[in-house]
Amino acid sequence: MPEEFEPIAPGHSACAGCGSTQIVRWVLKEAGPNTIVVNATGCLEVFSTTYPYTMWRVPWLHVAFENAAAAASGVEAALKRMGKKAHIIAFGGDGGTADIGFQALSGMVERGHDVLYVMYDNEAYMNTGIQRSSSTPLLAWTTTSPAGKVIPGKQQPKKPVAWIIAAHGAPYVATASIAYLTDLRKKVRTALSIKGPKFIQAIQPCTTGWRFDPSLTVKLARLAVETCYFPLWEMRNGDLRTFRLTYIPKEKKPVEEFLRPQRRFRHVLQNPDLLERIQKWVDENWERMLKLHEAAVNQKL
Amino acid sequence: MVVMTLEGNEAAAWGARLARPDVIAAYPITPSTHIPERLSEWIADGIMDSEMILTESEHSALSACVGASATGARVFTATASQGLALMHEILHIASGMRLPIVMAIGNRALSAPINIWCDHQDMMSQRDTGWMQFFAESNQEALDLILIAYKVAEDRRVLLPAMVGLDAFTLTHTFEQVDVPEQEEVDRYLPKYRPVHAFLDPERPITQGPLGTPQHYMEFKYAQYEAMNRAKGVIVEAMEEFGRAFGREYAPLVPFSPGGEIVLVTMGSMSGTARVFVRGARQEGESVSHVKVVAFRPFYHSKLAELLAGAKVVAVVERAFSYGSVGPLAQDVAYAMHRYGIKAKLANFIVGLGGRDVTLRDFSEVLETSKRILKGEEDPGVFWLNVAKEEVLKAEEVIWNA
Amino acid sequence: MVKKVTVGAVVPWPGSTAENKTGSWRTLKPVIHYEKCIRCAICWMYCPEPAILKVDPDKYPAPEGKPAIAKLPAVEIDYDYCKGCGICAEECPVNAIEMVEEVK
Amino acid sequence: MFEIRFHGRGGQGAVTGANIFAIAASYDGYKSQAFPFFGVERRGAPVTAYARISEGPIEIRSFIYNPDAVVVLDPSLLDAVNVLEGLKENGYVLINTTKKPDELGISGYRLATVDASAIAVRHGLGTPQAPIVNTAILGALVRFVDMVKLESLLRAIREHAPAKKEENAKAAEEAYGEVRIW
Repeated sequence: MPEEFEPIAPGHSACAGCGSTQIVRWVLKEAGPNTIVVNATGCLEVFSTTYPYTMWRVPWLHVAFENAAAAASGVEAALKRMGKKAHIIAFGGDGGTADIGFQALSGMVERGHDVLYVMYDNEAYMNTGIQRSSSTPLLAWTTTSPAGKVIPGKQQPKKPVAWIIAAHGAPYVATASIAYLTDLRKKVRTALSIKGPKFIQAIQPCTTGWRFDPSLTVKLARLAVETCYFPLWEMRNGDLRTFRLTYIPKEKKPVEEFLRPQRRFRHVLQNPDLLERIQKWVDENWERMLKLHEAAVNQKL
Repeated sequence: MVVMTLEGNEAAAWGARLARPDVIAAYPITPSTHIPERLSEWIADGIMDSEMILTESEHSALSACVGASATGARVFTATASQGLALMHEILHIASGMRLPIVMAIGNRALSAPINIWCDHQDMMSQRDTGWMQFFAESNQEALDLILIAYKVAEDRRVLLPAMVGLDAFTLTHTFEQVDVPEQEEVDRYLPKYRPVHAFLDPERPITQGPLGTPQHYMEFKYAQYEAMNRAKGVIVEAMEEFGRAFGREYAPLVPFSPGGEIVLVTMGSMSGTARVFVRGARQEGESVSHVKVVAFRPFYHSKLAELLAGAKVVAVVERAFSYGSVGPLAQDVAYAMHRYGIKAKLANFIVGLGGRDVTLRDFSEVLETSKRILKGEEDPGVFWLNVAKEEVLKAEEVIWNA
Repeated sequence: MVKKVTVGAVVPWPGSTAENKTGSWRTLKPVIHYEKCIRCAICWMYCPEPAILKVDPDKYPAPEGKPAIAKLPAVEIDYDYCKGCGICAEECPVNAIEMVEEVK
Repeated sequence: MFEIRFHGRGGQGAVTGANIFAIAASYDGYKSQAFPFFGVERRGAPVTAYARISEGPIEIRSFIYNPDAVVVLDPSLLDAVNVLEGLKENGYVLINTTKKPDELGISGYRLATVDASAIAVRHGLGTPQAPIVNTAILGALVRFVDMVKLESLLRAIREHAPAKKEENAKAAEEAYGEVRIW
């Protein structure tokens, strides 16, 4: 058997069925061993590096919650100075990326550092016990957006963080799902072939926070795409003419199929009006992207 | 050695330039903005060969410094006041990871109200972040202490970050003569940084910044505590070597006109004014001495006690204070006196906050008050000088009576 | 008690979580029915630990009458680490993995 | 120790003037210090800058309350600011003006005047409305207060003036010749 590069070791303390290691493992397999990882505070950082143990087989740095992009900027500058070349990949959850770490990320992208930033998007602050983030979807239950009698879950839609990064003019921005492994690997490959700041937002079903059976992680990552809740796309240089949906389901499934296994949406599934609100959000978002895709493909932009 | 007339910020920038940092990450803030400006100019003109990261905040500036230092580079940054406060979280992380980052601070007051002028509250607020802290009295010291700080920070017996404070405007924007050493001399004093514990190298993959559980956390903190204690010896060595290399003498504590019954203790730029005062007062027959504190962290308690031997009143004059307590410098002086049996009375004078000028008249008042304390006519305590106390009380009373 | 302490809490032991046998977390245990396994390695791809190994093609019997499959690496579950999440069983396209009650 | 206070308006170069003076002094072997009054004034507002020169090290760091000399870069400041405040008895007063001592109403001090504005404008430094007079006034100053040599001042100007180095040096030289010491 030829030795295959395994960037991470087992024995870490992620929840059984956690999707974050799947993202990390396949991003790093694609990048290869000549890679340095910078990790924001979050589940991934905590379960993978409980001293004196580390899951990582590549050089790895964690500084704080909100500054992975800034720390990665420093790593990049230092490597440049020291005449060394390696891929620099930052991992952050939605909190460390879209919320508290957003300023540092925006700065890193604006300055043009040669870093691939991968956001593992589990749609809430899972490390601290499922609090809402700006990436938490409309009406989802979290401990700080409870499904109350008056207010049924989070009242705001999911923040379109990848779009915002694309609007910076970042050389490459994409979304990904572990259920579409070939697509994910190709996007990582593309990203790493481009110099400058790259951003990939990967949906990461969280068994604990989304409250589903741990065996369903990949299935939910697939349903997120097939219901068009989390479309897969890519774009270069913030140029809408380069926008492409990288997967268009032959048949768009109702969002209910994605929501049903998740107890964070239990109150939604019991209330047709709420379900309709989510479906409407999904439909509008998807329509917009589909139109953009078609216009871009047909060079009508 | 070339004598130049430089403002304090330029002197600090020269210190950084001569240290040849691989990476500089900075965010501008008054009064230290001229430091990254000057460094940017030198880099833009090809005079200096460093990577400059102009971040979107001080928090990110220090974070980038941590990233670069963890990669194995020598790094530099500069900030002040609110910027340093914004870095607070990362200050702990830099020292916890034992990264020898050096930073210049234009010592400036903290908001509110917003104030761009000098005091030491910014660095005092970061006292316990695990950074070595030095205070410059002059622009020359600002340059020299940056080189000394690197020497100590990168010493394998220490491996701790260091900040060098230079007083806002009083130094940062004041021009005076500075001996700028030759690059070759500095290269001999401060060889290239070779990381031994912290690097990011795919050939030797290590993990930096893990989770430390109760099983291990305390050991890491003890290690930092001991490293800071060890730094006391290393600082003296580095200062002595600096003296041999450049002909300028440095010490963590600098006594002046010793043997007086009343000893003034100060830090930073007011130390020169204090010496001028002491010299004059001595001529008028007053029994007064002065000690300048250059190294505040680590603090040289036993050495200070030696310098205070025979004193009857120790007057700590400082540009910082502690709400509901005595000033931070006075706290350490008090511990030194208690620990090493100095029986003198301790008085704490708060002066010069938010850029209020520290004058010879202030020191006269310090002396007069100290003499009353010596004679038992006044209780020692915390004295705020040159402040309109009645006006403050009047304003408060308006609220109480509303 | 002897403690491992490094300067700056650096962990110079890459992959050292392998010392932790997380197999003890398991309540359900995946069992591969090799007679059904088509060696597509999807289970290996999706195992989040990763606790599924690729092993020598000859180590396990391949489904009868499929010589091409028999040349592919076989998969094997590393029960030292498998937490029993069941993703492998869920994703197996031929239902060759069964989750059974863990007996300890 | 000799202490000087400069009065100008934001944009006239009082602060740069004090700095150049300190540099010039250093060429003559003096120790020197120059610093602005650390305000938040913007263009046009009255500004103050200070310089100290001394044969020995300068240790004092407080502002200058009792200067040996005051230098007024803008004659309109005479109505706005008490430029003589704290000036030592028999101290030096140098004013950029065409007025005579009796018109200025200043007595009890050593007085000198120079039309630095006209000199600056002749050398293309600023505009008639907003002349940049700092180097011209320094030329007058080194003649009036005989401590720093003209050559040292010209060298400092040529090395450190932010722009128009030669014009600034010429202006200083001309003012050196034109200053009227009353």
